[in-house]
Amino acid sequence: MLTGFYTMMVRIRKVEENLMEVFSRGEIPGFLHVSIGQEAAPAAVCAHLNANDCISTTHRGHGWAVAKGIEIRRAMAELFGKREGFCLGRSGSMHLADAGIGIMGANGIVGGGIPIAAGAAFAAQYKKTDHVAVATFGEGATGEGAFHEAMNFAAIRRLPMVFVCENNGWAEFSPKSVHMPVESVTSRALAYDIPAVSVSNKVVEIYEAAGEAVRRARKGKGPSLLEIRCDRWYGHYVGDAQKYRGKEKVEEAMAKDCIADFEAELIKGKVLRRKDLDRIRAEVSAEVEDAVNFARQCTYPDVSEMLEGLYV
Amino acid sequence: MLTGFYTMMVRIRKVEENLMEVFSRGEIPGFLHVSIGQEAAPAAVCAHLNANDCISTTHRGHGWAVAKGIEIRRAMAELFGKREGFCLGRSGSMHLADAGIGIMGANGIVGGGIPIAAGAAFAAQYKKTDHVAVATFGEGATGEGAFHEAMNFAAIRRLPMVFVCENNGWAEFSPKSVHMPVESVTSRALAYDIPAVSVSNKVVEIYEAAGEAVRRARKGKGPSLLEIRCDRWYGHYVGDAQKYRGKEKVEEAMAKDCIADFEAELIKGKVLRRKDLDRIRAEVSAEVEDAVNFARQCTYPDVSEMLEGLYV
Amino acid sequence: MKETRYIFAIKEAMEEEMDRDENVFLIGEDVGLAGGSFGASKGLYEKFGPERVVDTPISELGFTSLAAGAASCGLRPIVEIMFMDFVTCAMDSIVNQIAKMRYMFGNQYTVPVVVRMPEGGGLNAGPQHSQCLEAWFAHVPGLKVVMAATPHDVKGLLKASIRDDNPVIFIENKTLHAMKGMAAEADEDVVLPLGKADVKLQGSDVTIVTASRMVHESLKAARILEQEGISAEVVDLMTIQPWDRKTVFDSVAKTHRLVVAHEAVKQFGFGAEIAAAAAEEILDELDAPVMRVGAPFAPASYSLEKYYVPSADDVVSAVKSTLERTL
Amino acid sequence: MKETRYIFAIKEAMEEEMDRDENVFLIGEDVGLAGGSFGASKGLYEKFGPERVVDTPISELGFTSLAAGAASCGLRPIVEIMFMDFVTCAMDSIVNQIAKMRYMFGNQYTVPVVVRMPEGGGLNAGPQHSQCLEAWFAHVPGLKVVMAATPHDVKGLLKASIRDDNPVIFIENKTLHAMKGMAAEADEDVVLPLGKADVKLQGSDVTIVTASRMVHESLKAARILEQEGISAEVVDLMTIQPWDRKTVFDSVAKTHRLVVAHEAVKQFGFGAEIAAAAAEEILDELDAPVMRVGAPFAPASYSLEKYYVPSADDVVSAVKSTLERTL
Ligand SMILES: Cc1ncc(C[n+]2csc(CCOP(=O)(O)OP(=O)(O)O)c2C)c(N)n1
Ligand SMILES: Cc1ncc(C[n+]2csc(CCOP(=O)(O)OP(=O)(O)O)c2C)c(N)n1
Ligand SMILES: [Mg+2]
Ligand SMILES: [Mg+2]
Repeated sequence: MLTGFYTMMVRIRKVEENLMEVFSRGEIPGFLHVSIGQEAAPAAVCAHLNANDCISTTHRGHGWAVAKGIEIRRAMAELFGKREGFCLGRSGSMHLADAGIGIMGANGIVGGGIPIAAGAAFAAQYKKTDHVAVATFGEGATGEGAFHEAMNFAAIRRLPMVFVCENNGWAEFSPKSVHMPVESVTSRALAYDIPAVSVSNKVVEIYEAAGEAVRRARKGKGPSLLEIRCDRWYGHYVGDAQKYRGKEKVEEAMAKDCIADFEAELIKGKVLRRKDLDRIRAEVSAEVEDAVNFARQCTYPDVSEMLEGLYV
Repeated sequence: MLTGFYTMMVRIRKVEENLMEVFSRGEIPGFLHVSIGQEAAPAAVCAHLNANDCISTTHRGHGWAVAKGIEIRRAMAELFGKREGFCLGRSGSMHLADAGIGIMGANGIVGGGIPIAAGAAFAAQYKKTDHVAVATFGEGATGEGAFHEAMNFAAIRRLPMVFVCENNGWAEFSPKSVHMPVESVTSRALAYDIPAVSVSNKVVEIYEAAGEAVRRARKGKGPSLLEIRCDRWYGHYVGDAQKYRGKEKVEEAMAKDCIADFEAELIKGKVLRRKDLDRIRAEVSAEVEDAVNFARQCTYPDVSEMLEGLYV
Repeated sequence: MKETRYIFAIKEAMEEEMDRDENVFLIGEDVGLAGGSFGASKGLYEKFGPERVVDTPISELGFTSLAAGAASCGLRPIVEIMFMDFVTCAMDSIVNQIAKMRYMFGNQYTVPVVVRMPEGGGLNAGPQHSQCLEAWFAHVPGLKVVMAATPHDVKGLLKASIRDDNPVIFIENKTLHAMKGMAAEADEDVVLPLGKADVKLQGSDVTIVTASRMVHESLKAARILEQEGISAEVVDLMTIQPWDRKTVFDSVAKTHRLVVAHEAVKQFGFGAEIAAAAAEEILDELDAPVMRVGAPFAPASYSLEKYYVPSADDVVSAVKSTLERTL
Repeated sequence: MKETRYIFAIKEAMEEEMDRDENVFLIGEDVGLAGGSFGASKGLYEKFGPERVVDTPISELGFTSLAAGAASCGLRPIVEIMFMDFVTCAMDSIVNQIAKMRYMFGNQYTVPVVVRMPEGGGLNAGPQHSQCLEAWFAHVPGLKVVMAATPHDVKGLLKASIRDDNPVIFIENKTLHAMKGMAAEADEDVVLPLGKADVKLQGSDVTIVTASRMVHESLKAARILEQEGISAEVVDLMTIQPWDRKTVFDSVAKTHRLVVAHEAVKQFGFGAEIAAAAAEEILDELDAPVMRVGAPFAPASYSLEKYYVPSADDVVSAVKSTLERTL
C-alpha cells in the first residue's frame, strides 16, 4: 500500500511536470493549474474509492483524475486538445472527466462541482447502493454559496459523501485571510453538524482520516468533511510569477514536499530502498513520457465535429 | 420604553389584522404574508436604531417597516396599490421601502436582502460613520448561498451589522427539519466566527440581546447574529389553511402570544394598568383605521406612469 | 381523453412517468409534504415517498446542480423552481453545468434533467414574481426550452421532456394553472414531440406565432379580427428551442404577414429571434413589417399588472398595424 | 491623446473616476493586492487602499448584492466579475435586485452600480470561460448594457458608465485587453455618451451593425470587401441597451442592406433584436435579407476555438450573401 501511495504521488508529479514543460513550449493552449506539492491528498483519498464511487474535481484537478485511475494517455490527449482525449479535445485541463470510472469532471466554476458530487451521492442513496461520492475543492471555494447549499443538503439527507478541501492557503492571488474569517475549513462544518477533521499533508495521515470518512459514508452514516493543510508550490496557473506572494514564502512552501518527506520515511522504515524509489520513478517517467508522445501523435478534431453530440 | 414596546407591538398587530381583513375582502391583491405572533422582534431591535441605520426585510416584513417608523398611511397606500404608496403602488406588500429612514426594502427573493444590508453596512464603514445595518430574515433563508456569502464577507471585513433571524420553525409549508441540520441558527454563525445568541420571543430579552449586538457593530467590533425563537400563527400567506401543520400545532403556536405575555408582565410589574392598555390599543386602532381609510381614498397609478423613473 | 386542469395535467404527467420509470424523481422546495406551492405534485409524496419526492432547503443553485449530478449517474430528475424569477439563483447550475456537461465532457454523459418553472403575471405578485425569461435559455446551446399552453399540451410535452435525454427547461404559466381542458388518460400515454409547433387555428391573412398564455390571447384576437374579416393563423410554437422553422415559414409563405406575441418583455424576447429568422430566411415572403407583441420595457407592476401583461387587444393592434403597413 | 492599451484604458478610467469622486470604489475577486486577474486595476490598491479597492471571497452573488446595497446608500461601486461566465452566479443580484431596486421601490433609490466583465474567446479557455451573454441583460428592464471595442471607447464609455446613475453592465472582451490604440488623457476627461452608436467606417452598399471585438473583424471584412468593390458601413453600437436606433436606421436607409455581427451564439443573440427591429420599423428600406453573424450553436470549444469564434471571413460571407440575395 505504501508503495502504491508513493507510485501514485510520483505519477501525479510527473504528469504535471511534463504538462508544465509542454505548456511552456506552447504545445498546449489555455490555462494550466498544477497541483505540485499537493499530491498526497488524491493518492490517499482515492485509495479508498473504486470505479463506482464518483468524484468531482476542480481547475486544479489533474492529481485527482490520475489517482482515480484515469488513463494517462487519453488524459494527455485531452490536454493537447486532441480528439482522442476524454472530452474529444473540446475542453482541456479544466474539464478532465472519465464517466467510466466515476470522474464526474473537473469544473471551471469554483464551487460548481460540490453540489454535483452531492447529486452522485444522492443517486447512490436513491439506488440503495453502497457507493460514495467525493467532492474536492479548495479553501477559496468555501466562500461560494454552492458549497454552503451542498453541505446543508448533504447533512439533512445524510448523503453518502465526503467533502475534501485542499487548503493550500491561496485562492488565485490572494491569501486565505481574504477568503475565510476562520483558520480552518473544519469550522465551516459546524454550521451543518457535519463531522470534520483537519490533517497535515502526510499521505498516511490523510489515508487514515479519509478511510474513517469514506467508511462512514458507505455505512449510510452521512457526510464528513476532511481538510488537508497543504501548500501550492507554483502560481495559480503556470506562468504566474507569484509576485503577490513573495519569494520567501514560495521557497518556504517548496521546502515542504510531501513526496520527499514520504521517501525519507519509506527509507527510514525500510519499506523501500533508494534504488526501489529510483526504479519506480523511472517507470513512471517512462509511462508519462509515453503518454505525452501518444498525445502528440493524436489528431485535432475537425471543424465538422463542432456540433457533434450536443444533443442526444 | 416598555410602553413604547407595547405600543409598537400592538401597532404591528393592528396593521396586520387590518391587512388580513381588507385582503380577505379583496381590497388588496397579490400575496400577503403576515407576521402575527412575531411582533416582539421588530419592536425590540428597532428600538436601538435611528433613521440613519438601515434594515433590509423580507416578504414577511410589515412589522419591521412599522417598527422602523414607516408612515403607516403611505405604507397602507402601497399595499392598496395606490400611487401615494411608498413604491407608487408598483410593488405592494413584498417590497415596502422607505429610503428616508433606512428601510431598504422588503425582498421577494428569500435571502436576497441579506447581502444588500451588508452593502449598507459596508457604506457606513466606508464613510466612517457609526451607522449600522440590520438584515432580517427567516430560518429558511439560511439555506440560501446569499446568507452564507454575506455572513462570510461581513465577518472578514468586520462590517457594522446585525443578522437577525426570526426562527419561526416554518418555511412556507415545511418545518425547520427540512431546511436545517442544526437546531439553532446560532450554529450557522460558528462557520464565520460571528458571535451569536438565541433568545425567546420576549420583547425585553430581545431588546437586551439586540442592544449588545448593535453596540458592538456601532463600535466597529463587527457583526453579530441574533436568533429569535418565535412562532408563526397563520399560514405562510393569508389564505393558507396550514393543513400540512395540523390544527393542534397551530393552536399551540397561537397559545403563545408575545403581546398577551407582555401585557401580563406590564400589569404584574405595575408599569401599566389594564385601562392604559385599553387606551393604547384604542389609539393605535384609530391610527391604523385612519391609514386604511386614507389608502382607500388614494388613487391608482395611471397606465401612463408605467415607465416613469425606470431610468434616472 | 378527459376533462382536467392544467395543474392536474402536470401532476399526471409526472405521476405517469414516475410509475413508468423508477429513475424519475421530483425535487424542489415544498414539492413533497405540501404537494407543491401551486399544487403540481399533490399526492405524489404520499404515493412515492420522500425518496422520490424530495423537499429541499431554499437553495435553488444547490438542488439544481444536485439534480445534474444525479442525472449523470442515471437518474432522471424533475426540478421544480417555484417561480421562474427564482431561477436567477440557479443560472450557474443550468447554464455552466447542465447545458454543458454532455458536450463539454465529450458526450460521455447524458443529463436528462427537466427544470420546471411557472412564469408570468396574473397574480399581482409584482416585479420579482412575474418574469418571463425563456429567451435567456433559448440562447444557451445544450438546452431545450418548452412552453405549454393547454392541459393537453402540458401533459404531452412534459411527458416528452421527462423522456428526452437532453436537459429541458419546461415553462409553465401561472394563469394557466387553473385552466380547464381535455387531456389524455394515462393509458393513452400521449407524448407530444419536442421541436414541433402546433397550428392552433388556420387562417390566411396573417400568421401569429406565439406560445404559452399568449396562445389564448392570440386565439381571442383571431376571433375579434374575424369579425372584421381578417383571417389569422395561430401557430403555437410549444418548443422555443429548437423551434419549428418549417411550420412557421410554411404559414408565412401562405399569409405573407407575421406577428409574434409573447408575454415576456418585447425587447430581446423570443419574438426577436423569430422575426430575425424571417427577415433572414424568408424576407421575400413578407408583404408587411413583422410586428412583435410583448410586455413594456419595465418590471412587472403590482397594481398596473393588467395593463402590463400583453393581451388580445395588443395582438389585434399588432395585426392591424401589419395589415395597414402592407408594402 | 496618447497611445495606450485597452486594459490600461480601463484602469485609467477607474482611476480618474476614483480621483474625481471619493464614493467610487472597486470590488471583486483579486482586484486589490493582485491588481485584477487581467490586470485592470494594477496599482489602484496601492493608491487607494483596501477600503476602496476591495478584495472579496469567491462569492459573486454576495459581493454584487453588497454593491447594490452600498449604491443605494450613496456609494458608486464598480464590480468586477472575473469572467463573464461567472456572472451566472450573480444573476439574482443583477436581475432581481440591481435592475429593479429603483423602479420597484418607487424611484426612491438610485443604484449606480457598474458591473464590469470580460467576455468571449481568444484564450482557449474552453466552455465555461468564453461565453458572451449580453443579450440576457439587454432583455432586463432597468439595466444599461455597454460594449467597448477600442482603448479610446473603453475609457470614455467606462467613465460615462461610472457617472451614470443607472446600473450598467459593462462588457469588455478578453482578446481586446492587449489591444493598442489612442485614448484620452486624464485632463481631457473624455466621457462618451451611452446609447449612442459610432459609425466606425462610412460605406454605401451594406450596413454592418456590430460591437466589441467584432467591430475589428467587421472593419477587416470591410477592407476585404472593398477589394471587390463592395462598400460597407460599420456601425459600432457601443451600447446594446438602449441601442441607437437612429444611427442604425439612418445607415440602413442609405445602404438598404443590413448585417449584424456579434461574437455571441447567433441564435437569440442581440443581432436578433436589431434584425427584428429592422423588420418591424424599416422593412421598406430593406432590399435584401438581413444576415446575422454569430458563433455556432454549441459551447465554446477548447481546441476548435479559432473556428468557433466568428471572424472577418464570416462577416464577408454574410455581406456577400445579403448582396447576392437582393430582392
Ligand atoms: C465562480 C467562479 N469564480 C471565480 C473563478 C476564478 N477562479 C478560478 S480558481 C480561483 C481560486 C480558487 O481557490 P481555491 O478554491 O482555494 O482553489 P486552489 O486554486 O487553491 O486550488 C478563482 C477565484 C472561477 N473559476 N469561478
Ligand atoms: C429565492 C427564493 N426561493 C423561494 C422563494 C419562495 N418562498 C417565499 S417565502 C419562503 C419561505 C421562507 O421561509 P423563512 O425564511 O423561514 O421565512 P418565514 O416565511 O418563515 O418568515 C419561500 C420558500 C422565494 N421567494 N425566493
Ligand atoms: Mg486554495
Ligand atoms: Mg421561517
